[in-house]
Amino acid sequence: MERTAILTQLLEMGAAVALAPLFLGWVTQCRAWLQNRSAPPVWLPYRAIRKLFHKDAVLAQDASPLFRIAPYVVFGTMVVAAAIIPSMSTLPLNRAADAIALVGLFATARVFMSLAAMDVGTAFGTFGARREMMVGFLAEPALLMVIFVASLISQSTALPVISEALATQALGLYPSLAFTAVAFTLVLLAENARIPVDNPATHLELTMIHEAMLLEYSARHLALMEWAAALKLFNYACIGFALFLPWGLATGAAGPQALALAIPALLAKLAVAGLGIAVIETLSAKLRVFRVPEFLAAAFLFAVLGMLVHQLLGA
Amino acid sequence: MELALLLVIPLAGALLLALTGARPRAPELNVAFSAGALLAAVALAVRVIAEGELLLGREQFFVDPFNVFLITLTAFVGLTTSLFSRSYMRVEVDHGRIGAGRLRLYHSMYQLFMATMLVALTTNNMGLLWVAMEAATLSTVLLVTLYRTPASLEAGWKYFILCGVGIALALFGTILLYFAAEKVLGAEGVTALLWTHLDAVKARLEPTVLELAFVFLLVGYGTKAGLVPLHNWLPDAHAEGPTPISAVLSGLLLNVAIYAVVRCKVLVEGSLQSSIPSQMLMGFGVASVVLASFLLWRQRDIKRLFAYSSIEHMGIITFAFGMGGPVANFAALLHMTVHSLTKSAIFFAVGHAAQKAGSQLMDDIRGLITTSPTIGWGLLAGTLAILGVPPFGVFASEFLILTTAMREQPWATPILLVALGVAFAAIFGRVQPMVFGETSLRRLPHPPALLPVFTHLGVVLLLGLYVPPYLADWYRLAARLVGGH
Amino acid sequence: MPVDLNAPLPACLALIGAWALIGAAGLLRPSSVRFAGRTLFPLGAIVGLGLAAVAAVGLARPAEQVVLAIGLPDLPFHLRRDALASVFLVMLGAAAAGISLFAAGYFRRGEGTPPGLLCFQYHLFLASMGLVLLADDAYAFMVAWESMALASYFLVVSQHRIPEIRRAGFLYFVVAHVGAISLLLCFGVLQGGSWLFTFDAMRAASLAPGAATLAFALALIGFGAKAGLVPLHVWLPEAHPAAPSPVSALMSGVMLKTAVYGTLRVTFDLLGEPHWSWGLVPLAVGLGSAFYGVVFAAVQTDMKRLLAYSSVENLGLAFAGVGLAIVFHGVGMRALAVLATIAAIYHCVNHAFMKSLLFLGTGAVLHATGERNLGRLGGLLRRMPWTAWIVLVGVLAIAGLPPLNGFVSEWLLLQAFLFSSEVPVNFIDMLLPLCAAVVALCAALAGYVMVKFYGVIFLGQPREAALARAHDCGWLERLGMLWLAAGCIALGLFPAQVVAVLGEVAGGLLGEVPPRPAAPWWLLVPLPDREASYGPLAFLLVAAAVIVVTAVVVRAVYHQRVRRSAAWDCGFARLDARMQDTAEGFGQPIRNIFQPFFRIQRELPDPFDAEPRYRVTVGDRIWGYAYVPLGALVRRLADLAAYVQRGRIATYLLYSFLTLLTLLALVLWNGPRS
Amino acid sequence: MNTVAWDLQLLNLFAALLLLLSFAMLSQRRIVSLVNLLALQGLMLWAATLLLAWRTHQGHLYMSAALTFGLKVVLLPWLLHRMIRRLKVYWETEPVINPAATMLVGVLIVIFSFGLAQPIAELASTTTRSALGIAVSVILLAFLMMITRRKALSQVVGFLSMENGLFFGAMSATYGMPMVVELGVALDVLVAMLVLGVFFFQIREQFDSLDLHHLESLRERD
Repeated sequence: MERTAILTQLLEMGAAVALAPLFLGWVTQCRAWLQNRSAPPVWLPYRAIRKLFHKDAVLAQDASPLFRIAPYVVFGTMVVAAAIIPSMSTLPLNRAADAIALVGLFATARVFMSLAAMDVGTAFGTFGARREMMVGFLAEPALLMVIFVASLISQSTALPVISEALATQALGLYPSLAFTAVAFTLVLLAENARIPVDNPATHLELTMIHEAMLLEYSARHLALMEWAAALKLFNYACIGFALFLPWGLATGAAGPQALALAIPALLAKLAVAGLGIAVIETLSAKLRVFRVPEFLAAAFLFAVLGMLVHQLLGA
Repeated sequence: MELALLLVIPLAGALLLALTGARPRAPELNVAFSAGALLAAVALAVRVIAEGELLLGREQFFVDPFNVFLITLTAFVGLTTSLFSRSYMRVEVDHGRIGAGRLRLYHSMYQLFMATMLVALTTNNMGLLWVAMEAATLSTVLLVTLYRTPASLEAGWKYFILCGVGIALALFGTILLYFAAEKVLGAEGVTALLWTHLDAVKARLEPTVLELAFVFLLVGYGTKAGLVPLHNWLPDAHAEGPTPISAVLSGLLLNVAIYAVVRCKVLVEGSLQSSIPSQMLMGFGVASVVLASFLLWRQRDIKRLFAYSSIEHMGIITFAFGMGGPVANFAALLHMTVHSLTKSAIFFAVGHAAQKAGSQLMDDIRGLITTSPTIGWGLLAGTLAILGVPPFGVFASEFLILTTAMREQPWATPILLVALGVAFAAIFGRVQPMVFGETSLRRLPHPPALLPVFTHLGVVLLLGLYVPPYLADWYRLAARLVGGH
Repeated sequence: MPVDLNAPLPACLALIGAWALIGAAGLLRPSSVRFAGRTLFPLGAIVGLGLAAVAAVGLARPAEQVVLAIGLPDLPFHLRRDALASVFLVMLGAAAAGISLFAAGYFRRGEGTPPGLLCFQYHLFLASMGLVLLADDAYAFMVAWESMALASYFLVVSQHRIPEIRRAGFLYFVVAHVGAISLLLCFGVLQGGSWLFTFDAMRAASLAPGAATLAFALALIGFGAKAGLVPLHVWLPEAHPAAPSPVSALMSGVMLKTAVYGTLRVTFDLLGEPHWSWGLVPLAVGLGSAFYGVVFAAVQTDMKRLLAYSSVENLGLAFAGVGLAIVFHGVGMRALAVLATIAAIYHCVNHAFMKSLLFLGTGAVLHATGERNLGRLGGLLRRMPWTAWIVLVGVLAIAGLPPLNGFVSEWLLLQAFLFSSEVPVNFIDMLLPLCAAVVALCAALAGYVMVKFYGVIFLGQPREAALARAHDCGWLERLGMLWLAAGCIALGLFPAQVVAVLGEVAGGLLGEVPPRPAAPWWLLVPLPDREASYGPLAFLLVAAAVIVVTAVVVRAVYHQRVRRSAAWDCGFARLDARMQDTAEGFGQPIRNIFQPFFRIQRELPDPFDAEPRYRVTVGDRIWGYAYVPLGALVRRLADLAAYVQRGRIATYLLYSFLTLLTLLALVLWNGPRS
Repeated sequence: MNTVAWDLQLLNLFAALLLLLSFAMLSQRRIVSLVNLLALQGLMLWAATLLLAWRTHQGHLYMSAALTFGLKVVLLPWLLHRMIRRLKVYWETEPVINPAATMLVGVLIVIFSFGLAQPIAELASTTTRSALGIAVSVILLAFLMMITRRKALSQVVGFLSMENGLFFGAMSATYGMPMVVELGVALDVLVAMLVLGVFFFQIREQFDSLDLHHLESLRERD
């Protein structure tokens, strides 16, 4: 592979890792504004991560090596996911994994996080792991149906090919894509522990899912876990852009000036998405845990409707 | 000369054992006589294979590949049963269930019973065949009531009355046969009842008379073979008598009865164009298999369970002979052999197991494998063999019968398979807790004789995997003799 | 003896014979653990490896036949090795090698049948499975098929002192026998009228559509009973936990796959042109079994029952793949049919390695702790590190996580489902993509089940004090598990090569060898004209690189200071092991969401209980709806039939009297013959 | 037209009497008179055989007549009477279950037997072919008697009456069976009687009554 491809690959991975906490900060800031609170600075997550890296790591007595490896594995998988998702341009590594492999990757991260949570053997860890897996196994089929609908339209499951096909499609109202977009947003909210499914800010034992798993972590492991969570949100956003806002992606052959154009496009899309997420979070309240299956069943239903509409109306 | 030897040895044995039956060496004598009979039978078989059919004793005795294989089988099982009865009776005498007088009666009747069966198999004269069958019934009645318990008395009475009536009807069938034969063969008396003559001239016999004769003969000898509507005596008789007798009854006497039915079918089929005899046989066969397999579910006595299993297998054999044709006949003969070998092996193991537990109720027999592995494994292997589980020979013959049935009588195959499945669940469900699990059985005073069990199962396993060529030709020859379309 | 490589069938037969001989050798000294354990089982493992190697060589060779002397006089045993049989032989050999190695260290004195007898039954089981894959006529197939069932039955009831194990053995053998009966009927229909029961005759016979459908239905029932498809699955969760772990590994790993082999053989080889509508039945039943199996696996509290239900799920997915292949084949989309068949066979091979590894893991745990109930395990990662880490590979594989092999077969299956929308039959082209959602749901739930399995057993605090004395397994057992884990990793990282080989096999079976896609060796592209690809090796390298870089950067830039302290207990001082999530707890969301599936009995403590206990038992509804009424029906019929035998001699005489009269009337009514 | 020879008329008379005796035995309650009727039946059989032997000048028929007389008229009834005395059942009576129905069934059986024997009779060359129908009905009536009886002894009498029917059938169809078979059958019947004797004493000893409802314990279902 020629050097420029590797360069763009590394650039994009670096950009993703760097931009993720910013995106998270931006979402928290929008939320604060909407709830007319004084907003924390946008770069607050960066400072939090830097602070955590300096602290001494505190581990439980009988925490096993799995507990200490898990943060690195989760962070690693999220970075690889970022390397695969064409946030700015089609990347050489895209051929290595298509959308289904991506879902598998997220599943790996989720499994490792759950196992680590169960390792210490406290009530909260196992509690969180159980709920995370429940949300996981309900969200995955919906996500796969979303990808299916997209691949039905573009005859392939590789993300760059899908986004390119959708980008070059004649502009127009596509109900199937609309339904799938709704489904995807619901899945995004569930997977990233946003408000309707789980409140990212809370540490209330009974309701937290994602936070429960990080309870035992401290210092650099917690930093990595937080960073990975931010990166996950960023990845999901990028998948959303690739499927539903495919314009502004530098296709492989376009060269450096297309890349220059792609960065502001990505930032703009991120801003819009962040605002969107904040609006949804302020408007909805957190569901009881056993309402989550209906929430995700709704997501699955939307995806299936999208597919049926595509099959029947061909749109 | 071998035939004379074959018939004289058991008779002489019966007489000698009548006098010395109670002495300590009597069981060995019994074994010796049975061994002698087996040697004579093997010699006769070799001669028949070499020279083909034999007409001996002024045409009164006729030996062809069909009945010589049954004779060898009878003599072989007779020998192994006498071996088994040697140790079984020693334990029974120790337990005080049998006195010296009855032991003498047992040994002499045993040899007499072997003699009557061998005569029935070798005779050419249908009348003599009837007399031999009646004599066989008489000798076994005394054996069934050996223990003098109320149950054995009742079993003996029912056995005697039902089989007596059955055999009487068979006599009337023979009379009608004689009547039809006399019209064609002239009335100078003796040759009219000889099977060889009847076989030669069967095309010209009067169809209506033959049909009626076949009905009487079928109901008569069918009662002896335990076919369903006429089977009621069989479970009681096979369960109440001493186990060696149950083994010989289930293993051999049923075969002789089926042999007689087949002899008559050959004659009747020759003269009739209609297939009524085969349909009757098939009807009896399917009815026996279905009813016996459902009756298996309620059994609590181990020997009654395997008696019903005998009814079921007799049903399969009758159904196969009913279908006729070379493959079905071959399979029926194979099934006869493996069934008598397996069933007698099972009764050997059951005998020892019942003695160990002191009762024939299956709930009292538990954990055989833990106390005496040989009996336990013997019973389990025998049960698996009788249920038609593949490596054993019973599956080979059932495979042939069922596949032939699929071609000629497709209606019968699902019924048979469902019945076989029900029987499988019933028998295996009862034998498994007996063989496995915790145990409370006490040891036997004398070591059990397990050589017969494993020789039988070894032969059945061999027949399942590899039917030696000369045996295969022997069966094919017999199958062609039994004929049918 | 010189093994000439272009005709490996005699070599395969020799190796299968070697297995039987090893088994027989076991009988010489039945009670000595050293003889059976140290010499015979390792020997069996080597023979297994040999068989895998020879069969692998045979993959590329053309099919060959041999007729043995044994069998029925006019139907001797015909044996045939073709590509399909070779693939399954490779699977059998490789899995058996690992499992036998594990078994060498696993069997100890005093547990059920003496080791020598166990070795005999074990190797007879292996030999009969080998024969099933090679059989080429109905009689040989049936003999091998039921000998396989018989040998495995003896292995299942090896600890026959426990009543549940006897009941499980009985149930297993009866269902196996019912399956065999329907197979016998299927062969009867299949021979079509040529009345030769060799498979060649069946291939030549052209059946009427009705007969072919009947044959397919009977074959599906027969093989479904062995594979544990839903209505006939009740024996599987009873029999597998009852068997000793290496045996349940062999049964789950390899024996269930003979059913998939049989279905493929009957549908594509013997029947030749299956109608597309046939495919819908295995597809629907397969997906139903997959969903049913995984949902029940999630609520189990016994680790081996959990794995047994997981086998039901995986076999369901395999049959769904086969069903899809039949649908594609029927409508003429041959390339996609090959893809679906590849997915099904690949899933069987994967499952053989993954599930065997997990069952061996439970075996090691069972020997270390003597406990099977998940409620009394926990925290074994610290005491049994070797077992825990190797089993982790199996857990990740079966949960379908990318770099490992479980993901590859699911990926292929989903790709196949993706194209199912192009099936030119209306309604079906919409329903099939929905099936993809069910496959995805099952895969996700499998992840849930495996997290529960691994988390409750190996992670967290030990729930019983006795677990502190648990010791890791011997080196032989580790070697066996390592071999299987290596198999999982290899199958996961080099899918392109495996799919190429399976392509030839499936192509040979379906009559169309797929063109090799032009892709680098490390990339798996299912169909040349489609833009989907998956390169696990690159994937793994990049991930490893990133993880190493992060670790190095974090350690280099920041300090490595670590301090140990008590786990966070929210201020509530007495945090003990019982506060962890129990197996029932972990299954609670599934019980709650999929309520109608289960027959739940709750035992709630009442306030006056001295020692209150909360117990919930989850039953199988199908047992109540199908099997209990069936048993009752047979018992009622038996009671009805018993009226015939009421003891009065007069009634018996009446029976024979009436039989005589009816027969005479029958003869008279037919009128005199001319 | 039927100036049938006088001996044929006599033969038909004996056959008719044989049928009448069967009906009588069907409804007889006292066991002792039952045995006497059996002896009478044997006598009729002997007379018919003797007449037939004289008419057809067949040597072996004389032998068969002598055998029948010795066995069926003298020995068997004597044995039965001795047993009745030893078992002290001399005065025992046995209620016949609704005699009217049994009679009706008996008549139907006779009609059925004649219908059955019709085609055979036309083919028979023997003079007494018409008696074949009677032989079949005697057999079936004896069968019916065994079914309706509740006592062991009367069941045996039914069995012997069936034997008489068989012999009469042989006589009328084919002038008797070959001598070796007749001897065999006679020997079997004699041995059967001895065995039954042993049975009676054992049953009496076990159940101190010959009633058959004691012998109903071996059953699947009550």
